[in-house]
Amino acid sequence: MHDMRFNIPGKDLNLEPFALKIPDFQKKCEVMITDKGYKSRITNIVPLSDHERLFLLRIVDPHERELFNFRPGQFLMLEVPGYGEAPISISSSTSNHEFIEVCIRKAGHVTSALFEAKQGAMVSIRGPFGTSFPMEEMQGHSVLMVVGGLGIAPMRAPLFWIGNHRDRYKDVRLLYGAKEPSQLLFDYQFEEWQKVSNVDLLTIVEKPDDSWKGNVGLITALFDEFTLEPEDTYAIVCGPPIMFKFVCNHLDKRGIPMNRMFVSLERRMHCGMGKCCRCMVGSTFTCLDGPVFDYWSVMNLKEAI
Amino acid sequence: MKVDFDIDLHHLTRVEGHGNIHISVRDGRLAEAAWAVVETPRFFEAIVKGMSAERTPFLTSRICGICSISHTLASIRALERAMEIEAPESAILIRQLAMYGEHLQSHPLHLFFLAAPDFLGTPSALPLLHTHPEIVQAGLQLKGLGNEISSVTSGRCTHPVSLVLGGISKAPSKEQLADLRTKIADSQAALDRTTDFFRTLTIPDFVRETEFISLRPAEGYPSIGGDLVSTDGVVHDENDYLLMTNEYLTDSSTSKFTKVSRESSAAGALARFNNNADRLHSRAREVAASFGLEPVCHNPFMNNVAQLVECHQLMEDATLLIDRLLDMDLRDTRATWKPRAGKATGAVEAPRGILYHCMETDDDGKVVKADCIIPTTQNNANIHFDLHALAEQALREGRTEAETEKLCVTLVRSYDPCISCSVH
Amino acid sequence: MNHLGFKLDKVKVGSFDFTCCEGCQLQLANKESTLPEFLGLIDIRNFREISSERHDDYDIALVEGSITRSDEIERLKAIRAQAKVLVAFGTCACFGGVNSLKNRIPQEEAIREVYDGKKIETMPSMKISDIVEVDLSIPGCPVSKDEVERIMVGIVTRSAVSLPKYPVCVECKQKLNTCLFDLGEICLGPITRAGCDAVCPTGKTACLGCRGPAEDINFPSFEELVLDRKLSISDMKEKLGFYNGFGDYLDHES
Amino acid sequence: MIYKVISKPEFKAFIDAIVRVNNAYGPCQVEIDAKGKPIYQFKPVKSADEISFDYTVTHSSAKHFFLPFRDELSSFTFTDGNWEQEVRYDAPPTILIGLRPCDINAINILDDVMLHGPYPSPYYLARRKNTFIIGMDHLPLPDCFCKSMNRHTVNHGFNLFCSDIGDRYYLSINSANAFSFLKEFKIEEPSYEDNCNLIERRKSIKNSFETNVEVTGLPVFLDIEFDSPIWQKWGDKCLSCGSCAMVCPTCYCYSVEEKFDIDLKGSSRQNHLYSCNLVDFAQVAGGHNFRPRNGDRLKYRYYHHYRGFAANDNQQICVGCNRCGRACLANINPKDVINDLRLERESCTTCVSTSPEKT
Ligand SMILES: Cc1cc2nc3c(=O)[nH]c(=O)nc-3n(C[C@H](O)[C@H](O)[C@H](O)COP(=O)(O)OP(=O)(O)OC[C@H]3O[C@@H](n4cnc5c(N)ncnc54)[C@H](O)[C@@H]3O)c2cc1C
Ligand code: SF4
Ligand code: SF4
Ligand code: SF4
Repeated sequence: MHDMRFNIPGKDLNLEPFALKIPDFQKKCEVMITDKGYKSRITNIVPLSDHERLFLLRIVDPHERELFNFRPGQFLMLEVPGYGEAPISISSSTSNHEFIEVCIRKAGHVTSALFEAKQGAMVSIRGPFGTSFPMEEMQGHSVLMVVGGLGIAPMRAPLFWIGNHRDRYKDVRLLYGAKEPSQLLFDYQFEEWQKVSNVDLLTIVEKPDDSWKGNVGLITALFDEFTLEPEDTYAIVCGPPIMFKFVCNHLDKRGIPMNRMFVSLERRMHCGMGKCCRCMVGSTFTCLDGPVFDYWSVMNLKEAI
Repeated sequence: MKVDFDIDLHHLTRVEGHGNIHISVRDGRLAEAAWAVVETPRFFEAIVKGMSAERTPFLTSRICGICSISHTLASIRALERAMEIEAPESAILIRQLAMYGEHLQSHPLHLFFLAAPDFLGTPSALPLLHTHPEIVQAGLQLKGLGNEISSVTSGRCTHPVSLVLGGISKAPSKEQLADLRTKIADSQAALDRTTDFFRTLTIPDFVRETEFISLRPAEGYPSIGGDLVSTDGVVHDENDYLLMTNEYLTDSSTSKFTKVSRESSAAGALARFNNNADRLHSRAREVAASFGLEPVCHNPFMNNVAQLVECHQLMEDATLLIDRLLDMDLRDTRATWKPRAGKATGAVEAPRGILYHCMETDDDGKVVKADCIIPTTQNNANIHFDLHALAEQALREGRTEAETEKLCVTLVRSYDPCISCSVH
Repeated sequence: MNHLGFKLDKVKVGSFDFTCCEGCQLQLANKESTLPEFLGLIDIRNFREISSERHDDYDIALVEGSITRSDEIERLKAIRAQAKVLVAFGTCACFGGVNSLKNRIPQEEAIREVYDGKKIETMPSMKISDIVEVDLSIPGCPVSKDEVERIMVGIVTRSAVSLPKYPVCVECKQKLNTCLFDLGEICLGPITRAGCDAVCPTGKTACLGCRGPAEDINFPSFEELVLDRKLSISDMKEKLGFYNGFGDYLDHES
Repeated sequence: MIYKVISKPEFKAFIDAIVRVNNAYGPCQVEIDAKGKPIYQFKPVKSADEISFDYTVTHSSAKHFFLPFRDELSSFTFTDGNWEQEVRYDAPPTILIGLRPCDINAINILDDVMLHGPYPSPYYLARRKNTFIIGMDHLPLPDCFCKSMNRHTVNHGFNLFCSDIGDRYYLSINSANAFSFLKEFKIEEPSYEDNCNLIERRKSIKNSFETNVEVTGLPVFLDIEFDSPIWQKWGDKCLSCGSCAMVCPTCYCYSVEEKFDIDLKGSSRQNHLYSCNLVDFAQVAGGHNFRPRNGDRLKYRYYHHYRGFAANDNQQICVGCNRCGRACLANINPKDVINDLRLERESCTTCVSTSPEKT
């Protein structure tokens, strides 16, 4: 810190500098406040499809690793030094303190650099940021999860959570749609979800290939496959904006109250801390007030969909 | 020994623009030696017609990327004289400083990047980064200094932004000027190191008597304006530039040729030195003497040395100028003016020699006629005849084709030709 | 840089000039403070202005200047055939530059004016993209070395290479300049692509639009502004026409 | 707060003494515009003579002393197979002289945004803590509307505030440091007359406002008018040049860029001030732009300023200095836009009120 001295010529003054010490933030707030991230190693890279990969990140410092706690639905800012940051949903179980999983689609510069990175590469993460799915509030009720494409990334955390506390929820149903069968990610986990977590999984694709035996069409077609008790059901919807518009509309008609439907929004983000204003929707920030919003708020947010 | 060979160099490298050398030797005798400029013409004199006087210097600046300040100031000088605009003294001094900046950028660029590899036998200056790091460093420091002077005085080092009709649109701050002064002082060591280094190089022995033309102002070393003089005793007023150029077209070049009293004449650092050695500061004089350079020197290879001598001169001049500027009020550096009809010439000493812009305006201040004569144009004929003489000398001395070729390209580069500029 | 587990190679660069002042190429040798590092990024394979060594195995071609003679078309096509990335380097290459002013007058007249009617081959000036496909444009008269450095680093590291989409005013305001419109002058800053750090308005001269139009500009509003302030339309046109970057807007008049 | 009075020459001596040895900025005349009016900016000063104490308003706000147009957030140094990150947020002590009440209020608003909430910004805090602010009141210009925004007076956020009461300044001293420096000069207890003069001065300032913008109920009103055609009407004028946001004392939206060092041995993450009016503000990977039209973007700036964002308690962040209106080349200013919106609603005609006179 620089010192500031006020020297008044002709007068012999020795005043204390007014520059104050910067208070220790780390003590005041539990969350990280500076630009400094947790250094993490990419310990494993799992190819999921041509454009999507799962990265396993391990925070290098054991203490920091312990400190990193998040809730399902939250995201982090993933920094690839030299290339920049991108907001990425955390795709692993909240109880997994060893690794953080992120599922990434190659979209631009940061994500492309990540795709070139090798196992062992060092990246940095800031976070967790944002709101989460109300896992406690949903207890004692049925949960309907509707996922389109890469929307599965933020959905894995709640899935893991439910798997760990399966007895607290009634019926749990996952509707999962994609363009092509190859874009249904994590198919290796389908069995686990169905058998171990007792999740009723329904999949559908728009463009089937020869080996596809399942449902064909848009995800809304799956709604005829089951009955639902609107008063007793919570819905979580993740996917492209156009999808959740249709889905939520449909669920609204089926009688699920708007404040029991949750969606995860995506916007351009630069800081993750509600400062840069890049992610504002209406008068809220996707990073602070979101990314998880209930549908009532989304309806009331200007330009949300 | 009867030899036959042809040297055909298309698009000579390490010069600005496109020029070709053609030498043909038959039966051990020189059959032909020619210098041809094949640059694509840009027709500046035609496109400037109808342009507002205010904008014209910005356009003519684009004649050359290396000496854009000279072009800008030549146009400004011509137009100010034509329209009787009087720029404030502070502005005139800042322009002068800008000129020094340009020379101090252009000379090191030529000496280190374009010429030095010839003397050291490398294809470019890039290997010197490893073999002569301290010299490259000195070169970069000097060139950087030149660029910085240009940026501070004119807003940017290439294509100046604040040199305008009537003065300077934004004067540098005193802090910037004081900072420049320190930087100049700090660069003296680099220049001395460079000078010592150049003393170790062998300058080819070649002499062809010619007429050297340059400006000669009322006082000081030539830069902006003055009488047009030659080593053959010619003296003309600035406006009579045509008598000093006598442009003519040749078949082989898109650039014109010029002459004064003889078949060719030369402009540039050596010409300025030959005509104005008496105006040099003692330090520059000593440096010249240490290279055995004295007026009138007829060895074109010595142009490199003359550039070095000028660097010494300009660093000193720049410091003196900054001292004057620091004592002046720099708030009002731009005079208001009204358009009017007129015609005048603006002559400046660009790094490569005298540059003329002649401008005629109408009542609305639009340019109706323009003529620009570029230093390299004034050197074309001299290069051409020098090549001839040099090739003959080389044959006499029994040099090989490769040696001859090397001498010829080194000769052309010694002129530091600015070819795209000569075809404007 | 191997914290990500991969190495970056130097890129092989060729620099070529056509009809122009060579000021943009010269910028490659400017900014002396970082020149050694800059040269560390690239492997110069072909650059007549500074090196006698010429190889034709470059990947990136920096092409400076506009096209005004038929032999230049062939040379340019050959460069395109070799280069993986062809960069239009500077305003002349991107838009035609000041050379395009000649297109307003009949070619014979221009030749008569300058060469007394001697036979000289020339044709209306064209920008590079009129002839070959351009992968990347770096506008500027001259180009800004900072931007060139940034883009070269971007190419070498395969990270972001893009130009600002917003206009010069943003940078100008950040320099705390007085707006030239307030001083009674027309400035093309509001419609010209930023990236030059507003050098011209900072030197208190109008932006002449050397970097061409910014993304999605509001030209009608700009014209309105000039009319509103009772500034000269002919002055506006002279400025818009200076570098040929605004040809599309000059043509359909309001 | 301690109140004192000081004679103008003595005040000048005080200012002179502190600016001589410190990194100080004050209003300076930088230009005379085409209409013959002076233009002021906050510039570095080394003596009191350089400061225009009687200035009207600076063209740009003092925001960039706290939120620089470009700022390094952190830097990385690459090592073999690894990297180190360094975050620095130290700020040199700085003195700002002559800030108007609205300018200080704007900084107080930035304090709310940057220092409250879950993620206080250390970069901002460092600068804020190390800046010594000397405020000065002034008579409003014809187009000032800070009174409408209730930002024409200020009672915190400065170290020292001076009210002009004729031949002396009435000082509100708000920091121990300010007080100890002032003690070395001739300051006096305010007399009864001084107090009266201060009240008179405040009254005269309050009564001098010529421009009024009706902002009561505006937040709700803006929500209702979200789809109003008025936005595109003004958007059609907007040049999307960002000038408004650059000069505004409270526009703080930014962009983050990361770039490699030229030797590729490190990189640096920087933020730079952006504007929601710039064309790619809401553009995401793949090219989709959430706000493709000028009108959508312009609307967002007004939303941020007059409706407020949840993140800062939905408070209106405009302080009514009209810098944006003055800087706008397309003649867009808050008063006209808001009145237009209200008129559209209240009379259902699209007539535009006359613009306030620019200064
Ligand atoms: C809350 C949230 C969660 C996300 N989760 C995932 C995920 O789990 N997996 C995944 O693959 N993608 C996810 N995304 C999208 C991902 O952030 C973008 O694809 C990514 O930023 C593209 O960055 P880039 O540098 O590769 O692209 P570029 O186009 O090069 O990015 C340039 C800049 O724009 C910003 N940007 C561009 N697009 C977006 C966008 N859609 N959202 C936010 N910022 C953007 C980036 O931060 C970057 O700074 C998420 C986005 C948000 C907002
Ligand atoms: S001077 Fe030009 S670039 Fe600067 S703000 Fe004004 S119009 Fe924009
Ligand atoms: S201000 Fe305009 S003319 Fe000047 S460099 Fe920038 S874009 Fe080019
Ligand atoms: S929006 Fe305009 S009037 Fe309001 S604070 Fe910003 S610049 Fe001032």
